[in-house]
Formats: sequence, C-alpha cells, structure tokens
Amino acid sequence: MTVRFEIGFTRYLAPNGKLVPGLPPFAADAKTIIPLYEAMVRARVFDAKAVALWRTGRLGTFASSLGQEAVAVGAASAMQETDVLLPSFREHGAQLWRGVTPVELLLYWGGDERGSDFKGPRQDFPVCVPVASHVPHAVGVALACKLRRERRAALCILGDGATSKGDVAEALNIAGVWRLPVVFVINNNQWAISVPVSRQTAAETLAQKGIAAGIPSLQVDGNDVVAVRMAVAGALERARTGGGASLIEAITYRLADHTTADDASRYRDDADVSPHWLEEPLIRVRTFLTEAGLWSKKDEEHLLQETTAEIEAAATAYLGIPTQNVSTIFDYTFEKLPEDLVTQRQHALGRRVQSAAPPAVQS
Amino acid sequence: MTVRFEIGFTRYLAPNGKLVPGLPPFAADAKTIIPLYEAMVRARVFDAKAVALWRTGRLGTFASSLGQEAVAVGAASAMQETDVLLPSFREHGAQLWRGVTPVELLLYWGGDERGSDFKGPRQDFPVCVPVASHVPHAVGVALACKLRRERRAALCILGDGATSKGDVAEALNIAGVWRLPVVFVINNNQWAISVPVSRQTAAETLAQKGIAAGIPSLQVDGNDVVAVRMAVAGALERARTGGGASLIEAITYRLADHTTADDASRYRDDADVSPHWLEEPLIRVRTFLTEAGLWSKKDEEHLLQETTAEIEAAATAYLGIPTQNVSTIFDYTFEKLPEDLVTQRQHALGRRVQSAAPPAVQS
Amino acid sequence: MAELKMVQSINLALARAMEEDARVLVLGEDVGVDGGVFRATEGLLGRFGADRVLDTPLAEAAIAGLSVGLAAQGFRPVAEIQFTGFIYPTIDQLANHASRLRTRTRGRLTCPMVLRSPAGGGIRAVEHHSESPEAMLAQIPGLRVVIPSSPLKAYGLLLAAIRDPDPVVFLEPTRLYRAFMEETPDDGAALPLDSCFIQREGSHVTLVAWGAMLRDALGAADLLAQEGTEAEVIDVATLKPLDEATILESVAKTGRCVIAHEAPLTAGFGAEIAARLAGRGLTSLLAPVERVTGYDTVMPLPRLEAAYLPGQDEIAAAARRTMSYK
Amino acid sequence: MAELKMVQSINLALARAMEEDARVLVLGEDVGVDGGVFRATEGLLGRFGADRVLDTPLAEAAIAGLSVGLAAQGFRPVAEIQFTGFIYPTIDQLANHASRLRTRTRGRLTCPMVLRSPAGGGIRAVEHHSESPEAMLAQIPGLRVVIPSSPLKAYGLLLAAIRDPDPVVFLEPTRLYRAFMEETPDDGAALPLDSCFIQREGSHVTLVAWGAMLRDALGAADLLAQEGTEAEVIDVATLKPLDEATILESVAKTGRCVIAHEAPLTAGFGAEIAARLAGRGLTSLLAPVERVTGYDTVMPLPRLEAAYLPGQDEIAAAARRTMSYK
Ligand SMILES: Cc1ncc(C[n+]2csc(CCOP(=O)(O)OP(=O)(O)O)c2C)c(N)n1
Ligand SMILES: Cc1ncc(C[n+]2csc(CCOP(=O)(O)OP(=O)(O)O)c2C)c(N)n1
Ligand SMILES: [Mg+2]
Ligand SMILES: [Mg+2]
Repeated sequence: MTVRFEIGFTRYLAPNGKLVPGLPPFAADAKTIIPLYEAMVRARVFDAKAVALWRTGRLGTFASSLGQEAVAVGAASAMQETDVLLPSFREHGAQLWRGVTPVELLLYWGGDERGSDFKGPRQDFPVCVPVASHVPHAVGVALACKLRRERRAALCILGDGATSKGDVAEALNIAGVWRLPVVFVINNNQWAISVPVSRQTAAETLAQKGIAAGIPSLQVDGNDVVAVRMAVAGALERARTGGGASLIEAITYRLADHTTADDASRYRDDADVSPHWLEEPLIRVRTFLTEAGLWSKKDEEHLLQETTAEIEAAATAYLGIPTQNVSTIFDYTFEKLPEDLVTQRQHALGRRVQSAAPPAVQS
Repeated sequence: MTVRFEIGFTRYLAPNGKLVPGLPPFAADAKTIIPLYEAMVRARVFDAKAVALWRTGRLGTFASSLGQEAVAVGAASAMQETDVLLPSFREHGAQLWRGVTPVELLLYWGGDERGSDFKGPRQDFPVCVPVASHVPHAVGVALACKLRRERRAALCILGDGATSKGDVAEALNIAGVWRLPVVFVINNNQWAISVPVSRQTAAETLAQKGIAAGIPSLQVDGNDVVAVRMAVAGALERARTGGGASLIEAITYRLADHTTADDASRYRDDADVSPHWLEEPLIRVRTFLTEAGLWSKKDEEHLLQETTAEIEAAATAYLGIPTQNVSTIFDYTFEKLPEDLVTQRQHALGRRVQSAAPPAVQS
Repeated sequence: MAELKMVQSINLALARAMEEDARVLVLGEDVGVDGGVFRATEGLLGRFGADRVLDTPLAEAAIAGLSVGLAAQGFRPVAEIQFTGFIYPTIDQLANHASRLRTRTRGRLTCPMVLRSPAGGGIRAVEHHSESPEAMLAQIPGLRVVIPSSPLKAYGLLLAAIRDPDPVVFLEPTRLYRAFMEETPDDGAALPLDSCFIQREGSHVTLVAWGAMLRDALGAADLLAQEGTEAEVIDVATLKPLDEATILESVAKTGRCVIAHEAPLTAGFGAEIAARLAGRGLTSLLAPVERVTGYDTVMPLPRLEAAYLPGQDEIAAAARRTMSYK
Repeated sequence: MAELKMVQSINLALARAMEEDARVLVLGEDVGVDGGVFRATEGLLGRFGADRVLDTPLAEAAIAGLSVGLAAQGFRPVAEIQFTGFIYPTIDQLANHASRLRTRTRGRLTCPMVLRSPAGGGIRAVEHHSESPEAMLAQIPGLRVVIPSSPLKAYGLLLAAIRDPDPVVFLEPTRLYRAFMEETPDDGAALPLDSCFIQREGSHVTLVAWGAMLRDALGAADLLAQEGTEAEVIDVATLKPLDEATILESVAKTGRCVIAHEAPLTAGFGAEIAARLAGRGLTSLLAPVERVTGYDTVMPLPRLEAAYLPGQDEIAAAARRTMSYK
C-alpha cells in the first residue's frame, strides 16, 4: 500500500548554449526562438531603465527581474491570447509579452493606477504585491473558464517565498480536486528578500508543493526559456482540454537586489551571486542562435538599439503624463458613488495639496 | 535529477483481531494493550453520555468521536507527561488519557470556560473550534521546547478537512525547515461535515501533505490503536531527540453525525456507513485480547460498569456546578482589568438576566 | 405569497437570483449536498446543478480569493462562510483585493461578489460561533456591509447585494433564522443598499439598531410606548455605505438617540453613528447619545451568554435615561 | 543619552528587552540577517544569536499563530509583520486565539506576545504598503493596540508592550521612522499602556491624534497659536484600552474637539472617541466634534497620496470651524 511520487526535471538549452536532447516541436524551426530572445532582451532593457528612473527619483520602489527573464517570457509565450495571466510583481517580461505597454508598467510603478488599466490584455490581472494572494484568484479565473466550458486557462506566477503562504496550499488543493484549467509557475529565484530557499522550506524541491494537492508537478531549468516554454505550453494545453491543474517550478536566480529599496549585500556575498551570471538566461540563447547561424552581432546591435529606443520613448511618455484628477481617488470605489463619498469627494476637491508628480524616492 | 518520495502504510492489528506482522516492542507483553482498550471504551462511554445529555437539553452542541477512539488514545498514549497536546474538537479520548477530567470536558461542552482550565495537563491546549487554527500553535510550542533544549514535543491532532486550510501548510512548512519537535496526527475520519475526503482533495493520501513541507510522513490504520501508538511514539521520540517533525495520517471513519447539530443522513447513506462498523477500533482489540487469553466477558462487564459509573458520576457532578459569576466575563480579559472594563463590569453586575444553567439545545 | 422564516427567505432570494441570472453561483462549505448547516442553501444543488452550487474544500481564505477571480471573470459568486467566527481569514482578500479591484484597475476589472455569513449570538452555540465583527468589515473602503433584520429584509437585501456590481458582505443573524415568520412574496423586488429603514415612527427618542438587535429595539419601543414615550426605530441594515441622513433627520426630530449592537462597545459600528451625531448632528442632541452594546470582552460561552448580550430592557433603560436627561 | 530616530529607538527597546528578559524573542520575515527592511532589528541577530532572533518563512498567519504557541509556553515573542498591509492574515489568530487564550482557559494559559508592524502612509510606498487598520484591531477584545508618535514614545511604549502579560499590536508609523530625532535615554523606563499623553496644553480646543498624525496636530497647534488659539494636543498612543478620562477632561475644559487620523473616516478609531464625547462628554461640547481623516476610499498610489492624507492645514481648519461655531 505504499504510494510513490516523483518530481522530474527538464532542460533543453544548457548554459553553454548546447541543446541537451534536441529541440522540442514548437522550436523545430529554431527561428521560433528568436522572438523569445528578443522579449527577454526587452524585459532586461525595461528593467534597467526602470531602475535608472528610480535612481533619479522619477519612479517608485521597483522590483527588477534581472536574470529571471526566461521564466516570464517562457511562460507568457506559451499562453494563448484568451488565457489569463496572474503575475506577481516581478513578471514584467510576461506582462510585456502579453501586450501590457512599457508606459503602463512605468505608470504603475510610478504610482498611478492607470498603469493597471491595460489597454491590451483586458482580462489579465494587475501586479500583485501581497505575496501569494493572487494565487486563489487564478483558481477562480480557472473555475470561470471551466464552468463556461471554454478552452482557456489561467497562468499564475509566484515566487519561492510565496510557496510558504497558506494561500498557495489552499489554492493548489482546490485546483487539484476540481481539476481546474490553471498552471502555477514558481519563479524560484532562490531568495525571498534575504531568506534563501534553503531556509524557506525543508522541501527538496518546490515542485513537490503540488504533491500535497495531487496535481502533476515538475521542475524545469528556469534559465532555459525553451524548457520553460515547453513545460508551460504542455501544462496549459492539458489544462484547456480538461486535464486539470499543474505546477511548474522554474529554477533561476535573482541577480539584482530584491527591489530598489533593498541592499542585498547585507545578506549575500558577491561570490554567491557571480557563478549565477554564468547561467543567466540570455547568453545561452544568444550562443545557441549564433551557433545555429540565426543571430549575428549586427542583429544584436540592432535589437539593442531598437529596444532601447522603444523603452526610452516609453519613459519619456510616462514622465509626460500628468497626475490624475483628485476625483479619481473616489470615482472607482464603487460603480456608483454613494452619498457619503460624494460629500468626501467634494471636500477633497476643495483641498490645496502640494503637486505630486512625478513621485520621489521611496524608503 | 528526478526526486522520489513515498508514503508507507502500517497496521498491526487487522479488523478481525489478528496480528499482521507481530506485536511491536512496546506491546511485547500484550497486557500493555489493555489500558489502551480501557481508554477507548472510556471515550466511547463518555461520548454516549454527552450525546444523551445534549438530547435532554443539558449539554451544548457536541462532536462525538465514535469510531475514532484509536486515533485519540493511540496518539495520547504515546506521549510523555511533559509533552503538550493540541487537540481539535474531537479528541476527547486523547484529552481523557492526558488527565482532563470528564467533568471538565462536560463543562466545556456545556458552555463554561472552566472546562478548559484543566487541573491535570496544565500546558495542554484547550479544544480548538476554528478548524486548523491550532496547528501553528503546535509549531510555537515545539519551538519553545527546542529553544529550551528540552526533551519534549508537541502533539497536534487535526481532521482531514483541516488539511485544506492554509494554516496547516504554513505550520508544517515551518516545522519542517526548523526541524521542530512536533508530530501532526491527521484524524482522517473521511468526512468534513458533508464533504468526503475525495471531494476535499485530489491527493492520493493526506500524509503527502507532509511532502510539501519536507517532513517524514506516513499512513497508519487509524482503527488500529497499536499502529497509531507505535507510529506516534516513534515520531515523538524522534522529535524529542532532535530528529524534527513528522506527519501521521490515521485512516479511520466518523461513524456518528458530525455533531449533535448535524444529520448525516442528508449526505450519506446508512449503506455507506455500515461496512465501517466492521472495522471500528474496539472490536478488534477485544477479539485480540480475548484470543490471547487476556480478556474475559467478566472483564468486559466490569469495565463497562466501572466506566459507566465514573461517567454518570461526572455527569451528575457537572450538572450540579453552578454557573460562574457574571464578573468572570471580564476578569480574564487582561491580567489587570483596565478602567474601561471596570466600568463595564460594574454595569454587567447590575443587570438582571435570566438564569442560564444548564444550557438548552442549540441550533 | 407565504409566511417565511428568515432562513427560508434567504433560500428564496438565492434561488431567485440564480434563476434570473446565470452568472450567479453559490459556493461554500457544505452548501451543496447538505444544503448548508442552517439549510439556507437547501435544494439549490438539486435545482441548479453542481456547476452552480459548489461544495468547497475547507478553506475560507481561498473561498474569498477564488470568488474574486470568478467575479473578475464576470460571474457573480455568492460565497458562504459557515460562521462569522471563521470570516477572519477572508479579510485579507476583502481588504487587499475584493474591495479595491475596481479602483486598482480604474474599472477594468470589478468584483461583484457576495460573502454571506451567519453572525451574532443568542443561540447558545459553541465557541467562536457568536461573533459580530461588522465594524471591522465596515472599515474597509469599497466594501458594502449589510445585515438583515427580518425575513422580508433578508430577501430584498440579499437580492440587491447579489445584483450589486461591487462586493458585499452579508451577515445573517443566526438567532433570526428561525425566530419568526414574515409574509415574503417572491416578487424579485430588491431593497435599497443605501438607505436606513424607519421601522417605527416616534418623536421622543430615536432607537438605532440592526440585525437581531432590531427586535430588541422594537421591543424596547413597545415598553416605552406603555410609558407614553414614542420611540422612532431605525434599522441600519446597510451599515456601509452609511445613510447618515435618515439618522440625523430622526434625531433632529427627537433630540435623543440610543444605538444598540451586540458587538463590543469599543470601535463598534455604533461609534460611527454616535460620531456622526457628535458632528453634523450635534445641534439636535438634547441628551447624551447612549450606546447599548456587548462588552469589550470575548463573548462568553453559552452559560453566561445572556449576561453578555444586551436586550430590550437595556435599550429601554437607556432611552429612559435620555428622556429624563436634565 | 543620544538623539535617536524612531527606528533606532525601537531597535534600542528591542535590545533592552532582550537583554533584560531571556524569554523575549524577535521573529519575522527578514528580521535577522537583513536586520529588518526598515533596519528596526539591525544587529540583534549578531548580539543575541539565532535562537533569539528568527528569520521566518514567508507566512504571516503562522507567524502570529506560532507566537501564540510560544507565548503560551512562557516565551515573549515580538513578531514583526513586514508591513501592515500584510497583517490581515494574522487577524484570525489575533481575534480567535491571542486575545482570548487567557479568558478561554480562565487564566491557565496566557499570551504575552507583541506583533509589531510598520503602518500608515506618507512615504510614497508601493501598493498595500500604506495601510492604517488600527480600528479593525482595536475592536478585538483582549488585545491592546499601541501606536507611538516619536522616538521616545516608541522606546517606552515598546518596552511596556513587551513586558505586558497580554497581547499587544504595536503599529509603527513608517513616515516617522526617520522623520526626526529625539533625546532617548536607554533607561529601561516603560511608558504606561493605559494613558493618553497630553502633548501640549491649551484651553481653547482639543486636538486628538496618534502616530504620525500627532505631528500634524502639533503643527496645527502652532498655526492656531499664531492666531491666538491655544490648542491642547492629546496623543492617544494606547488606543485600546482607551483612556477616555484624559480626553473627556480636556474637552470639559476646551469644549471643542478635533480628532485626526489617516485611516478612513467610517468606523475609524476617531469614531470611538467622538462617540465617547457624544455620550459622557456631551455636556462639555460647545461645537460639533470634527474628524479630520482619510477618505472612505482605498489609499491611492503615490502620485495622489498627498491628496488623500490629511495634514496640519486640515486640522487647523477644522479647529477654526469649531472655534467659530455659533
Ligand atoms: C504577504 C506578504 N508578506 C510580505 C511581503 C513583503 N515582501 C515583498 S516581496 C517578499 C519576498 C517574496 O519572495 P518570493 O515569493 O520568492 O518572490 P521574489 O521577491 O523573490 O520574486 C516579501 C517578504 C509581501 N509583499 N506580502
Ligand atoms: C475555519 C473553520 N471553518 C469552518 C468550520 C465549521 N466546521 C466545523 S467542523 C468542520 C469540518 C471539519 O472537518 P475535519 O477537519 O475533517 O474534522 P472532523 O469534523 O471530521 O473531525 C467544519 C467545516 C470551523 N469550525 N472552522
Ligand atoms: Mg524569490
Ligand atoms: Mg474529518
């Protein structure tokens, strides 16, 4: 009566850019990998610009995704347009892939709610700051898809630290027992602020959190955009076709500080970090593409130039957007503003407050 | 890089009273099983009396443990006096073993806080009604034991339904990563009110909830008091000696209604229940002891008589205990009553309210 | 048209809402096969099927959280938390998500969900089954908090709550579930979510209450009437957003006010009403505002419950104090 | 004796409490190696070791719950919730356990724990990092709620909270952490947990505030002084249990009262204070009680934060209204 479980691990592209088994079907034509590379570069350029804006006091506290671009891009690129993304706060790469604009992202991190009113993926959830609290939302979204008998699924990205929250266990369990169309992707960047994953849990893998919920769970190399994309695509397709939920742990590394408010040197040495630069997700794809004859120095320069121009333009646009009217503090509280709030809005409109855009450096 | 797990299952005493492998060390002398049998009978007699008191309006809503006595007695009997018990609300058998008196239990279920002021096991936790919310307490108790370098452990009993609560996952995870001296025993009585365990989770076992936390986990026959005792004793000893936390799923069955306020016929048929009467925990021990020449009809009669007399006396004593003074509503709110509450207590003492003991039937 | 108990009128409203709008779902612990531990959802599973009536695993935080997801997708989940003593784990979702999804996304995503929960004391229930945390919930911006006081109110307010495009917490006083019957036509008529109800008119003193305490207020009004004091009784069934105007107008007429609730005194919702009177209502006040409430202690176990819960005698006594003031 | 910022005085009080009582533990997310995201626990790990300063996994409900277990076993856990926006998952443990363990067991088990949490707005932080839920917590019977308004207060009140035999929630206004310095001797002197502080004496109007808003109240008093209005300023640092007497006495003298807090108006703790004035304090009132508060909306993201938070100008304006009343 012994019951057995196992957690597998997959990788396609090794850190040196070599293929481990062979390319998966979606990349039979290796060219399909180019857009993934471009999207990872875009995320990285965006991150760098956001940090720069923060440094000069023109953006709020910001969480860079440096080094984890393959998780975001691999997962989002596996989605269909009608699927729903529920990101945490470090998935800019996924949001950008989905059609959230750099301006919207900057607006959000710059302290303006309009940044979450995505003009593109209207059903995607906004950034979620309270760790893990979006995970049950994914279960609700998936239930909605299932009840409507739609071929859609929810994709929820969470961190390694998030796996310690009860919300995750509750959500996984329900997704499991109701066989819901949802895929949970853990961005295991090995740190939750100052807490390394070894002090977050005694579990040998984070994927095994899914065993508790009876859902298929596996690990992938989270620095391998091909592996992430393959695993998520498979899980999403199973989800859309009635096969239920799954959990994918993508193992990567947080190369930057936790956020711009953090100083990682307080709790980890450069020596801990530097080996991980050898495994980061961009180099291996560039090496692979280059060796496959699909990518040149010129392509690289061109891409960087274009992307930088796009992000710079977005930053300029962001900085030019005036602060919302004070009335908006009230206008979206309820569909129809109750009497009590009408009075309060009146009061607020009458106040003289210091002008407040763009926001200053935060603690 | 595949990681493997397994959940084992143990049983010593089959439903027909036969030994499966042989007796474990603690029961090398089979006589040691007699007190376990007596304690299970005591729990059952207590349960019956409590339900009878409720029927006549002299006890509040009550949760019978009918059929699950082996979990409670097996687990509690594996404890040392200095260990700490954290029960849910269906572990009367464990509490009685620990030295909580039947009068105290009746007082509690009769609506009097003094029932949780145990004169015996002073450090044991009281009954916990909010499902699973006592599980993190066990982690705190275990941490206290560990920090003081004591050879003590916490024993926490929870239900199958409880395993769906985030509290449990959070607590298990911390107990795992901190290697705390705590044993979690799941009373898997296969129902959470009307929800069968198959609709509670897709997990093949409840023991595998422990895999998510990286702690040793196993299943036992929860109708086999010897198996429960053995498994819990081993886990507790490991806990006390620095080996960390474990999880034990004891598979049993809730033979009675969820509580006296419940009518199980609304959601399960007698036909579902009756097979489980063949597996209930008392008969097999009686059969075993009888066949071993250690138990006679006379012993049985004597036990029933004595136990009934004890519980009847406890019921009489309980019914004779006058309601606490109104002042006690206030007196234990803080160590020292703040001014605000002094005023309120004054007011309460001045009120004329209907006399209120013993309590009437509840909804 | 039939005389119904409150638990029946709630059941009727749920059925009606599900009938008229396919987006309405009922979910929670034991709401399906069992029909709810109080039978409020009885028969719904048979009538609407397992796609619309969902027995959930035992996980309150996730019940609230997945309701947010459902609502954002256009469903109208009506989730039950089996007792209000177990509502605390939902507060994170209510405060951090349900109540702010609309404003966070500038209206792109919304959260038309209802969280129903049996609340309050008076049925001698087991520990943690007699809580009245309405004020905690009423502090959350963007959340409506509704507490019915009768079968008819429960029917109309629950319909309104379900139809409302924003999140609503709907607290059902357990001791009213079967306390009395009321003619409750199944006419689909919702009651307003932004108005107090004047339950009884009077010009000498205003009694303000909600939920189960409303009956005590009405009882007190009867007692007072025998003494020639005409009490106006107001049911603040929709605590949040608060209809301040009705209360201020009444007190402008009577000059005296007694507010009653079961929840503890301090930071109870009665404080908000008294504060409005101390503010815009001050000039009306001819006597101190009296609050008749639970004490700032844990609700005792059943043997002493009656000594904790305020009742009509305390309300009447407080009203008399306001009447004889100065 | 040194001039300290509030974050430093909190650190000092923690160290002092750990020094004098081996039962005191510090735990929470990032409190150890990192020294806390605001550095409030900096240096404690090095000084007291990993048995007394524990970096926990990311699990607020369990942090509160295991603190209950520790406290019942005789430890004095001081747990940090990294921001008050993440305190909601602890409310279940606070309301159902920490605050009632003593009364449930008739004093057999007790719960001397402290839950510290950075609270409030004004630092242009990311979403969910600017919450002021003190009134929700103050409604829980058996729980103390304390909010310091200066380095010195933080030191003395935190020591008192840690030494107190019952559970205390200790909310630390983030915008005060580094806002100003104050002479803070490390003399181990606790401040009382049951008294308001009269911060400034005056006879014309009473300004009541706590936490970060106290500075605004004092600022308003300065403004008013220039106009010849002497404001008395009261710091309600220990919200619960409330020291009503000090407030009533002050208003008995001034006849006018303005209450200020960052939290939303409705069911905010200001309501409780106004309600006391509308009750026992009514005869003193010469003007309506003014509440200067956050709005009943979600705290906006940083760009509009300044339009949400009330400040000294609003307090002064409200005070002027009370002065010119009638
Ligand atoms: C519920 C909650 N607790 C605490 C925080 C503060 N905090 C922000 S991010 C973070 C660590 C998250 O770690 P992880 O889940 O691994 O995500 P990562 O930041 O590494 O992407 C913490 C503790 C929060 N945002 N939410
Ligand atoms: C947090 C919480 N939610 C709901 C309830 C209502 N309730 C009481 S017992 C119970 C089922 C518990 O099932 P299980 O954990 O299997 O324990 P059992 O009753 O079978 O012993 C429920 C839903 C509760 N007490 N606490
Ligand atoms: Mg991480
Ligand atoms: Mg069960």
